[in-house]
Amino acid sequence: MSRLNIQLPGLNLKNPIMPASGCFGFGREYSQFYDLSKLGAIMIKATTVEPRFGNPTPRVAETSSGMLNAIGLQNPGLEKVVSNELPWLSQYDVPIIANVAGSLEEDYIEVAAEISKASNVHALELNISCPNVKTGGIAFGTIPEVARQLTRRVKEVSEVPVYVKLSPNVTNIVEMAKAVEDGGADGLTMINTLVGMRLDLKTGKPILANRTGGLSGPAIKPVALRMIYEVSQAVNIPIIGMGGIESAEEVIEFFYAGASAVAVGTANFVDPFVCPTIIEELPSLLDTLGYEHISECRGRSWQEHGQLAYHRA
Amino acid sequence: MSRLNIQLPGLNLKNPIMPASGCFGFGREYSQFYDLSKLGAIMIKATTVEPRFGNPTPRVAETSSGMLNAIGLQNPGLEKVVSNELPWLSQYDVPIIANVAGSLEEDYIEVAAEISKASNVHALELNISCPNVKTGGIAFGTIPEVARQLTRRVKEVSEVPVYVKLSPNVTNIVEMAKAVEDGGADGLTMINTLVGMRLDLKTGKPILANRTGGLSGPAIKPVALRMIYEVSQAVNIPIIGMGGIESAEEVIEFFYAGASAVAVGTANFVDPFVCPTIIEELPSLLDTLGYEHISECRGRSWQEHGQLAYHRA
Amino acid sequence: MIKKEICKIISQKEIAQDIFQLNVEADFVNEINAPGQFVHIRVAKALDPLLRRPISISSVDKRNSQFTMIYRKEGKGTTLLAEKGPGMLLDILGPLGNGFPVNEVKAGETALLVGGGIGVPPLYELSKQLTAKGVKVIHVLGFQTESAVFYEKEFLEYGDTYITTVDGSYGKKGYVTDVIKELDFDCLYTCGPTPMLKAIEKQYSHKKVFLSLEERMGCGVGACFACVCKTSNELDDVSYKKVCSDGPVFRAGEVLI
Amino acid sequence: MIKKEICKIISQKEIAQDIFQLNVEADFVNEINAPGQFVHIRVAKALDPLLRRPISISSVDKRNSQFTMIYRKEGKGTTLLAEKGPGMLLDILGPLGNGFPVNEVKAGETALLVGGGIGVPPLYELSKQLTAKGVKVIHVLGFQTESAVFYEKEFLEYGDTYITTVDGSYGKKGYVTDVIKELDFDCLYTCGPTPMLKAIEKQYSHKKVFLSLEERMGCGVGACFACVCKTSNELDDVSYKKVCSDGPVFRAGEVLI
Ligand SMILES: Cc1cc2nc3c(=O)[nH]c(=O)nc-3n(C[C@H](O)[C@H](O)[C@H](O)COP(=O)(O)OP(=O)(O)OC[C@H]3O[C@@H](n4cnc5c(N)ncnc54)[C@H](O)[C@@H]3O)c2cc1C
Ligand SMILES: Cc1cc2nc3c(=O)[nH]c(=O)nc-3n(C[C@H](O)[C@H](O)[C@H](O)COP(=O)(O)OP(=O)(O)OC[C@H]3O[C@@H](n4cnc5c(N)ncnc54)[C@H](O)[C@@H]3O)c2cc1C
Ligand SMILES: Cc1cc2nc3c(=O)[nH]c(=O)nc-3n(C[C@H](O)[C@H](O)[C@H](O)COP(=O)(O)O)c2cc1C
Ligand SMILES: Cc1cc2nc3c(=O)[nH]c(=O)nc-3n(C[C@H](O)[C@H](O)[C@H](O)COP(=O)(O)O)c2cc1C
Ligand code: FES
Ligand code: FES
Repeated sequence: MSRLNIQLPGLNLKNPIMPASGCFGFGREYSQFYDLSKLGAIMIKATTVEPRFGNPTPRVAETSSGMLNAIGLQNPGLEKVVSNELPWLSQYDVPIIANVAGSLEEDYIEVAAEISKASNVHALELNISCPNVKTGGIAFGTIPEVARQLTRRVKEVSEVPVYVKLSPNVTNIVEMAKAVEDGGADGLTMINTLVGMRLDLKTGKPILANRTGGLSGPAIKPVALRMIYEVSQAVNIPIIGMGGIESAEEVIEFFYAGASAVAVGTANFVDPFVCPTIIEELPSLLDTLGYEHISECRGRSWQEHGQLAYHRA
Repeated sequence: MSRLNIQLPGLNLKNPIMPASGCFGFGREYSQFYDLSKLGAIMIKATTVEPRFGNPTPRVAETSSGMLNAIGLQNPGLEKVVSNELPWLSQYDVPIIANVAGSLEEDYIEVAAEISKASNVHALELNISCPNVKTGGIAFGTIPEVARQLTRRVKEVSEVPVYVKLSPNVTNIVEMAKAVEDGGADGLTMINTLVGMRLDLKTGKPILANRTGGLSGPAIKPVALRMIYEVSQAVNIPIIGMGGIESAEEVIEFFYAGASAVAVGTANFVDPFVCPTIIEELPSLLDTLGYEHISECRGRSWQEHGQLAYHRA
Repeated sequence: MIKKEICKIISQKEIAQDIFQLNVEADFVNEINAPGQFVHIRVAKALDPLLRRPISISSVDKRNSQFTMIYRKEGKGTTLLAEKGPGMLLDILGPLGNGFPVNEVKAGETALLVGGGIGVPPLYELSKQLTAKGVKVIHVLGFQTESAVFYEKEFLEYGDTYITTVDGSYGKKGYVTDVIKELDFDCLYTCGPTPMLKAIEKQYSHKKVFLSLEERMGCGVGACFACVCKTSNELDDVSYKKVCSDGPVFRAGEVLI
Repeated sequence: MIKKEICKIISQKEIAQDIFQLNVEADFVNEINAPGQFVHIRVAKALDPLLRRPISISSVDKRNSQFTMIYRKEGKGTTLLAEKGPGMLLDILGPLGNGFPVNEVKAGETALLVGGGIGVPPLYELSKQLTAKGVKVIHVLGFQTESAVFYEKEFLEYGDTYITTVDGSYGKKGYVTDVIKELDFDCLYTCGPTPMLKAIEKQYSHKKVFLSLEERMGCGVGACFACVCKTSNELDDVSYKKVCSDGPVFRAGEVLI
């Protein structure tokens, strides 16, 4: 449908809907439910240099309209992702955004250099914001100068555009966004999870073995929208928005706030068909609201005509 | 019930349940429903030097398991609170915690000095974290040095213990907590609301006239618990916990995390009887869980015997 | 006295497109003291949707301890409400607010009741009570389109009833304000969308007019300051009224709309 | 093939204290390929509670396209589930996972089925299928107390059935492990609390044992890595199995429990 296509650095999206990293594995499971080529893109699970088992279980806990996770970046490691997962995904006509994680700057650089060579990887998503890894991770996501430098170094080695995933656990999200823009980021993805916790009523101890975890789902949507609203007015690079999206209406809400595309995370667990359903429902919603193309919705909350140059395909 | 009494600086609480500031006005409305003397304490609406009308409407918007508000500290002003509201409240056997707000340091000092003289005001709650006022407010709550100094100045003039209300919209909540402890705070109250936003599907504009607002309710509970968990291990002053509480079970969860008392905000709107209901249900819940006194629950998430000296009456 | 009560649903039916009539049993019907009061409904036991929904009381049957509401299925909350059936329980807070003052018009005088869309329901009980007092009642009810029209027959029982639709598919094409220009009355009561209320207030600044306002609510009982509006008759700019507890009905000119 | 289906509730009843038997109609019953598979249920349309609840399939009626679940009303989700009645619709994802391998035991051999509490239900369909194959089946079912006991009669139809209760209020006082010591078998199938599974695995390391595990789940289909456990037969420490898609049934020794 030509009413949904969006052009972003490195990404020629047939529609602006993609599953969020960590909520869709490497696509195999959801390929049982529908043709992955329907998706605008796929953000695959974080990849690190070495295989990781991640944190002990329990790794998830439910909260009101949300969930906590502390998976701990479990993944088969760079080599296997490149040799098994990406080739498997290449049977689908869908651009891959590779989520890159690590503990040290060198880890990020190694993964970025290597994974960006895969032919179906059209962009990287630099995960400087995972709250569930002990070293590195979170600091990269909260100190502007560190984030700027990491972005710059990764840009130097990446063969595809680099999006940086911002953590919402900061006092000043605009400052972080500007720092990574300054570091050369081609785009932003936001938000990652809020750090949260649940306690077990019987034992008094945290439900998650990792104690704290990342809060995702509808509960965090208002925070995501506010941050995208602030950041989209302050930077000149596009934002892929996420945080609690589970319907076509919410996609529009994220566009209004300033997003140029969106990712759907937790909602996949609630409804495995959520992405294709949203994609199907968007055109008639655009009709109802009186828009020709979804890009017309972008940034409406803060400007009359929320359409930027890089927008329309 | 002697199983629920808690002793905190300035506060001899018959039970650790109190309505949160801004969610209970000055008590008049809820006095239609039950005897306010049942409550452990009452945190009254923020008071500023001058009367304030607050923000334009709409001032509230619903979110999944939460709500946004941008009331803007509407209140009748210091003089009327001292001459009308506090005397009216004095008919009840319940300690009042006066929420003190302002734009400038001098405002806080003026309100604190005056309101702390009222005989039923047993403690102040320094609101350095309201996200809905344009000047001052939020900065006090995000810069440790500013918060420390404000706390110190207010302590100098207050005739009752001073609790400082922390904002969750910071990168490092422990640093903020330590700063105000260092400034002489007698206790902490946390958390205030997370800054969030909702957009109107039809207009594309923010639902709240103030654009952004404070997110409260069950949605934010995991964030509140995590922050209380972190802060309670790092400071030596007690914490009155809040954020999404709506049942006796959750009161226990907040104690486990490290709170010494709790406040209930948004849930009053959902069920006007929520506070007395929780107070009634706590003893049998303590039975089920095998505790003699609620103070035994405190800090269980991080220590075997979560009981500190100031705890038991 | 406001009560929180778990009420039994007696019946629910769709009386026009997406318009539902819901009949419940509640002890607190005895506390209802004026047409135009409302209730605050918790539509789900779980925590989403979280807030209560304000809905007007559209008619009262004190003998059977029942009252009726009419609402439009619109968003999350009313959609869930529309799924409930007879026998199911509903957590309701009420009666809330101050309704239309029936005593502002005397027997033999004429009252004009002007409703727009989902503002129509509270006028029904008002019409009943005014008629019972011997007041002559005229209704002017505006809707979007034919499929949205409801209660024409019911209102006709109590007095002349003019229907307008925006698209002209039923009754007179246009707005209620087009019709009321031609009518004479001693007192006007109205409930509906804000632009309609504004137009009426402006048109009849010299007349006795009562308006029922809508505002997004938190508590519904006056505690949270969500629903305030500025008063217009004061010199300072901090005076206010709360729609939930001072209203929802105000005398025209009392507050800024 | 996993399906997401809106299923109609045929019946629901409380068969022991807080234990509910829920019978639904679903096209996907044809896809169920082994006892011990489970489904993932969305208990509310609204967003709280958010996540689906995993519940085992306890028996299947392919002819009528129905299946049965038995669950304990415990927290938020199962409490809402317990309120549903016949005719209501339920959003179910299933069938999920890999069940008990019925072919690991031959006609004439003896299978021991050991269930603890709410781990008992999936053994019922297993017992039916083993019996149909000519396998001799013995059941050992452990419960907390008399009021929690369910399905004794149903299991008795297929073979000897020993009941234990922790407090001795019914059957033999103690744990299932006390009873199974005395019994002889060719293959053991078990489902229940982790300590029970651990004890059995340890006791019968030389025997053919299949265990059904429980773990907190996100997606239920293998995508989120919430439910992993380490495999025990590998040298590295990054190998894993997912309870939802590789399990929930594993051969004893296959994974670390
Ligand atoms: C005093 C009063 C009386 C009312 N009486 C009636 C009536 O008799 N019949 C009827 O159909 N409607 C009435 N309304 C409007 C009704 O409250 C809203 O249509 C309803 O709350 C929408 O809820 P939702 O879940 O469908 O929408 P959602 O969009 O899911 O609601 C989200 C939030 O916004 C609030 N909200 C949305 N629209 C309105 C609105 N128009 N007014 C106030 N809050 C709103 C909701 O209460 C909720 O908190 C009345 C409103 C007020 C203030
Ligand atoms: C493969 C599998 C099969 C199961 N089969 C059955 C069955 O046949 N009958 C039955 O009564 N129970 C069964 N359970 C356990 C059942 O899933 C939980 O009792 C149920 O999820 C509790 O939900 P709640 O809303 O009552 O509790 P809540 O405390 O509200 O649940 C909060 C969250 O924790 C999860 N959770 C809580 N307890 C468990 C648990 N024991 N296992 C996994 N997740 C849990 C919930 O799914 C939810 O995400 C099974 C679990 C698994 C993994
Ligand atoms: C189970 C789970 C695993 C996740 N793993 C990752 C990850 O590996 N890398 C990453 O950048 N984000 C990860 N996230 C965060 C999501 O990509 C997304 O930013 C977040 O969940 C907010 O979106 P949502 O509310 O739609 O889920 C994970 C989230 C969940 C729930
Ligand atoms: C409508 C509303 C008004 C509030 N006003 C104030 C206020 O005046 N001062 C203040 O310190 N906090 C105020 N708060 C924050 C609450 O006191 C509380 O910190 C927050 O809502 C989290 O608790 P909850 O989730 O139980 O509501 C307000 C919250 C709400 C919802
Ligand atoms: S809705 Fe809370 S004051 Fe009116
Ligand atoms: S529950 Fe998601 S992988 Fe098993």
